[in-house]
Amino acid sequence: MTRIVYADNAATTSLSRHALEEMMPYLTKEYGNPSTVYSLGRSAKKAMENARAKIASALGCRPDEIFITSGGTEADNWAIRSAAIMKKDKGKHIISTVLEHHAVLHTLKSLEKAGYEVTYLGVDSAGNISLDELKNTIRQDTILITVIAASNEIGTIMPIAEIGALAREKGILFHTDAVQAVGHIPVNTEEMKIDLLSLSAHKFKGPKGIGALYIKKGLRLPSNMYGGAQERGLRSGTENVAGIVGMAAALEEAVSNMDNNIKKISAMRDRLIDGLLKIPYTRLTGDPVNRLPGSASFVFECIEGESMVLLLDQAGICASSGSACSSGSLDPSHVLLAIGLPHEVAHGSLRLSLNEDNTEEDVDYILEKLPPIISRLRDMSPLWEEKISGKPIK
Amino acid sequence: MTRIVYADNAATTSLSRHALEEMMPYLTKEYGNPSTVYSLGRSAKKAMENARAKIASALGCRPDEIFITSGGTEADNWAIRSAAIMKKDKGKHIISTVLEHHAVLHTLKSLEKAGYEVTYLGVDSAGNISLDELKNTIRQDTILITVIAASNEIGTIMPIAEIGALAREKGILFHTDAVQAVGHIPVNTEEMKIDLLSLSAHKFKGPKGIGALYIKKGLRLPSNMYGGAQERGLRSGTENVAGIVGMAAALEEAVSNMDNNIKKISAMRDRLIDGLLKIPYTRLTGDPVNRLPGSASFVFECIEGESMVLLLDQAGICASSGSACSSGSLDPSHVLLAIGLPHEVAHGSLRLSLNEDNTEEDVDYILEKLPPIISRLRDMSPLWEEKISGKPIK
Amino acid sequence: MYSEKVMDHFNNPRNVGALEDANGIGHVGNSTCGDIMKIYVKIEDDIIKDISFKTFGCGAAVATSSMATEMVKGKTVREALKLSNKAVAEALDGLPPAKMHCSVLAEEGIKAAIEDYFKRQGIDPAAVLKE
Amino acid sequence: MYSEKVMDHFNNPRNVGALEDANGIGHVGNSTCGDIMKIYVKIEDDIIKDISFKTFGCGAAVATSSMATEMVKGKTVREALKLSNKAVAEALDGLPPAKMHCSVLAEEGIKAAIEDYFKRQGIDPAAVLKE
Ligand SMILES: Cc1ncc(COP(=O)(O)O)c(C=O)c1O
Ligand SMILES: Cc1ncc(COP(=O)(O)O)c(C=O)c1O
Repeated sequence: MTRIVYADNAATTSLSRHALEEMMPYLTKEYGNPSTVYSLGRSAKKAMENARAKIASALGCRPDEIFITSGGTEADNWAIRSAAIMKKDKGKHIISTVLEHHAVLHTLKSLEKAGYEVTYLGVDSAGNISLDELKNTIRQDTILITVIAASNEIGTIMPIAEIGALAREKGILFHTDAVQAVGHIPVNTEEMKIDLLSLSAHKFKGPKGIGALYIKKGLRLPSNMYGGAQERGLRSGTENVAGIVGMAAALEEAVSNMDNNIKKISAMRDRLIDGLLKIPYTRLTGDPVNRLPGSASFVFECIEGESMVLLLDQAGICASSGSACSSGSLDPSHVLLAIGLPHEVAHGSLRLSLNEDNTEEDVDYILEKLPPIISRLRDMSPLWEEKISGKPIK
Repeated sequence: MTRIVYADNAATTSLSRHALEEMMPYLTKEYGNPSTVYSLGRSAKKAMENARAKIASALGCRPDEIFITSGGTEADNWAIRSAAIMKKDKGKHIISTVLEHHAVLHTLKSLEKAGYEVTYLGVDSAGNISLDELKNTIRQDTILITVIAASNEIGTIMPIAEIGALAREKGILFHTDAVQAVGHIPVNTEEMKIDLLSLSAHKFKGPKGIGALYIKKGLRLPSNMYGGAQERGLRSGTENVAGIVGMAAALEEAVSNMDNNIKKISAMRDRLIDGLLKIPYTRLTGDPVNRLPGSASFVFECIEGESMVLLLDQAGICASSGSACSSGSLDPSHVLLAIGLPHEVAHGSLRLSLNEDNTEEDVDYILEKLPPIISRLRDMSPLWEEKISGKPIK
Repeated sequence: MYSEKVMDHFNNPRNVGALEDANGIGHVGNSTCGDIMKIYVKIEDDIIKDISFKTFGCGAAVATSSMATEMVKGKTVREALKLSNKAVAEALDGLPPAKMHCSVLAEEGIKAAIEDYFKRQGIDPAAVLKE
Repeated sequence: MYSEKVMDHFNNPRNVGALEDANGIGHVGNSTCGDIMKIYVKIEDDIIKDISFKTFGCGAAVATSSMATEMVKGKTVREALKLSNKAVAEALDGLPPAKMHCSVLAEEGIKAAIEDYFKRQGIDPAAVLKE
């Protein structure tokens, strides 16, 4: 295998070299526990608070509104469960969307079992929700709106500022799973009137296993883990100092390069999309314009996603699919079905996700390698035979 | 400051060089998401499963009984809350001890608020529980026994195998917070009849922010976090691959050197204890024999712990105290009060915790530097004046 | 995830494509579930002289199609009918649990093709299969 | 956690020890809570000629004792009585919130010592303190 083209940055990213450099002292000499009073502990504490300030500045919030978690999943679970518990006397109705990540979706399902009612807003074929529908869905007993900031599968960006304004006006808590957005597109908790926001470091070239929940000042969330009272008592446990420092360094880097990155990455993305849409019976999933800079997601008819991913891997290209086989369940991704794709088409999904480490050569390489893979799989596919001949298979 | 003697290994340890080396690939080139199907993801997955097998072998259990968490605190919270929920139809009585870490204690307190009843077994002045008392405390509706394997504050080791046998015989779930024990003294889930066990990597020279919960095969715990179904659906979230690999490498190293480490470290500990007990009005806390190899904990009358810790820091020695000032609360540590120390004596606590990185020279250095610090603080202390003169202060 | 054998059969599938002179064709699976196999057989003198497949599906679906066709090629019809999904999976050095259904599909595909052959020959396949 | 000033006063406490010829001694705090201060004053002509302390307590307790004694040394009794805990904390470049009670203790310690002086002089301290 000659070259590796990593095009699965929505799944995870490589760790920024700068972030790793910032982490190294905390993986070696600076091993003090931040809760201790001696200087080795104080310097760890200082590094952590410095990191918290950087994260806050990237989101336009206060450092004491940032609470460290072990990742996006923990932040989503904590935020949603807490909001439900806190507001249960006001009501038990929650509004969300059909695009949510499983970290949100399955948390909501568990709340449904506990007697909460969840309305999942539908989307159009490009993955956009309707603000009017949202307005009409709000009830007296609506306590929480939780909407993904941008879809991890199809890249469509949600109208977070508009939802935030509406929620604030109605006095409803607003949580956004911004795991795919933070570090990639502008996010500002103040301007967007966000009450709770989840982020995960490894999506913006930070380390894995670390993330944060932004909790708007004044909201008194129940403690997520009991113990030594770290994170102002809300999330106990000896802190992953290196992880926190790495997350902050990566986020600061991502935000300071954001304008350039967006330009560069979305140009590559568009060339990829234009090139691949030349393949017949191919559709872009998600909104063609209102999408994450790095997200290029498709369905190729009559073939199955995992097969594509495996053959791409043979060619050194890392990509992913929302097919049933890839998800490990019998159904293809709920998001692909939600944008109206029939099951058999949804099985042929492929997501290529770029970031600032990708190059124009990567795009060339994918455009060279992918079409013959599609052809090869279609040649093997009884569905393709049927489609081309116009004759039904049975 | 000329030299640093780190003697706070019960708070956290430095990262093993070997563990860091094993982690480095996963902080650089091997950044794949273990849930993906291409080779970059598969090699991460393999590393993770290899790590899980190492952890299992260190505990004498099966790899599929190990569930990764973000640390000891998460493991404790998950285990105890889950056991309570799972068994609530059988009863709501839990047995624990007065020596538990806050990660256990505050989780139990939250259950008490939710209608559970907790009996906290008392201890003698050396920190030992009575197995007879435990037997007498077991009721028809007792659903869980949770006992710390060894005290983080006073080092006393609990009779885990005996408790396990009793719990198994009575059909009661048994959880142990083995955060201070794993990697330091022999722990075997099978022989000790443990159902649930918490561990935390940074206590045995692994990285911070990673730990595990051992869940005995057949126990069906509720999911701790909903999401992408990692950790067989029980603990979702993109895995901290580097952290997991580092934890396993550190644990394997600790276990393979355990016999030698125990010999070496406990000899240093005993020399430290003997030397410091020569200081008048000084007591060892915890059991003199039945204690963690690295734990040397004391109370020095008429002085306050934080002052000692700060002056030791000036001398380059890192140590900790369970005084009120150190704990950030008004009371000294609940453990020191539980072994029968009066408040004013408990305030004078100092914990020195050694591990395999310490040397005989470190012990010499502490034995040289600590006595003048005690004298200096006593000279400044009105309580000491009173004690020496025999005259009451007012 | 997949064994080397599975990857080999996925990357270099044996007997892939339509068989021009097939005298039996089996279709199994459905596109909703994400796996479809079409098996072509040419049977002469009770022997599977030639066999091929077309498959829409994941890596395991392609590999089990490839392996199953290899395993029955040149065999008697009776032998071919004895092919079990377990045997296919074993021949591939195992399959992930979630992928065992692909081996079931391969077994069913072979049976369906033979059944079709009998039908075309005017023989009640039920009678043959029952033996 | 602590400012440099706090650490300086903790490491090099000013006016530490008993004052042989003290004519007023104040005791505040209690050992259960973990902080005790004993303040010695020598007052002449309404001026705090000399002052010292002994303290059982944390870093902040020692530092506030040291700073408070420094602040009132050479001052008139009236000025000394005006010393507030906030002034002590500010002079130390601030204290962590959990440690503010130490500055309160220091203020109280100074007052208690002066009060004791008045008592020994046969003057009702309540009258003086009320002014
Ligand atoms: C939109 C979204 N939310 C939540 C998560 C969960 O984040 P993590 O896996 O870091 O816990 C992810 C990624 O996995 C994601 O893409
Ligand atoms: C006995 C004990 N239990 C639990 C914990 C919590 O572990 P962590 O801080 O890694 O979450 C610790 C250490 O902090 C401990 O010593």
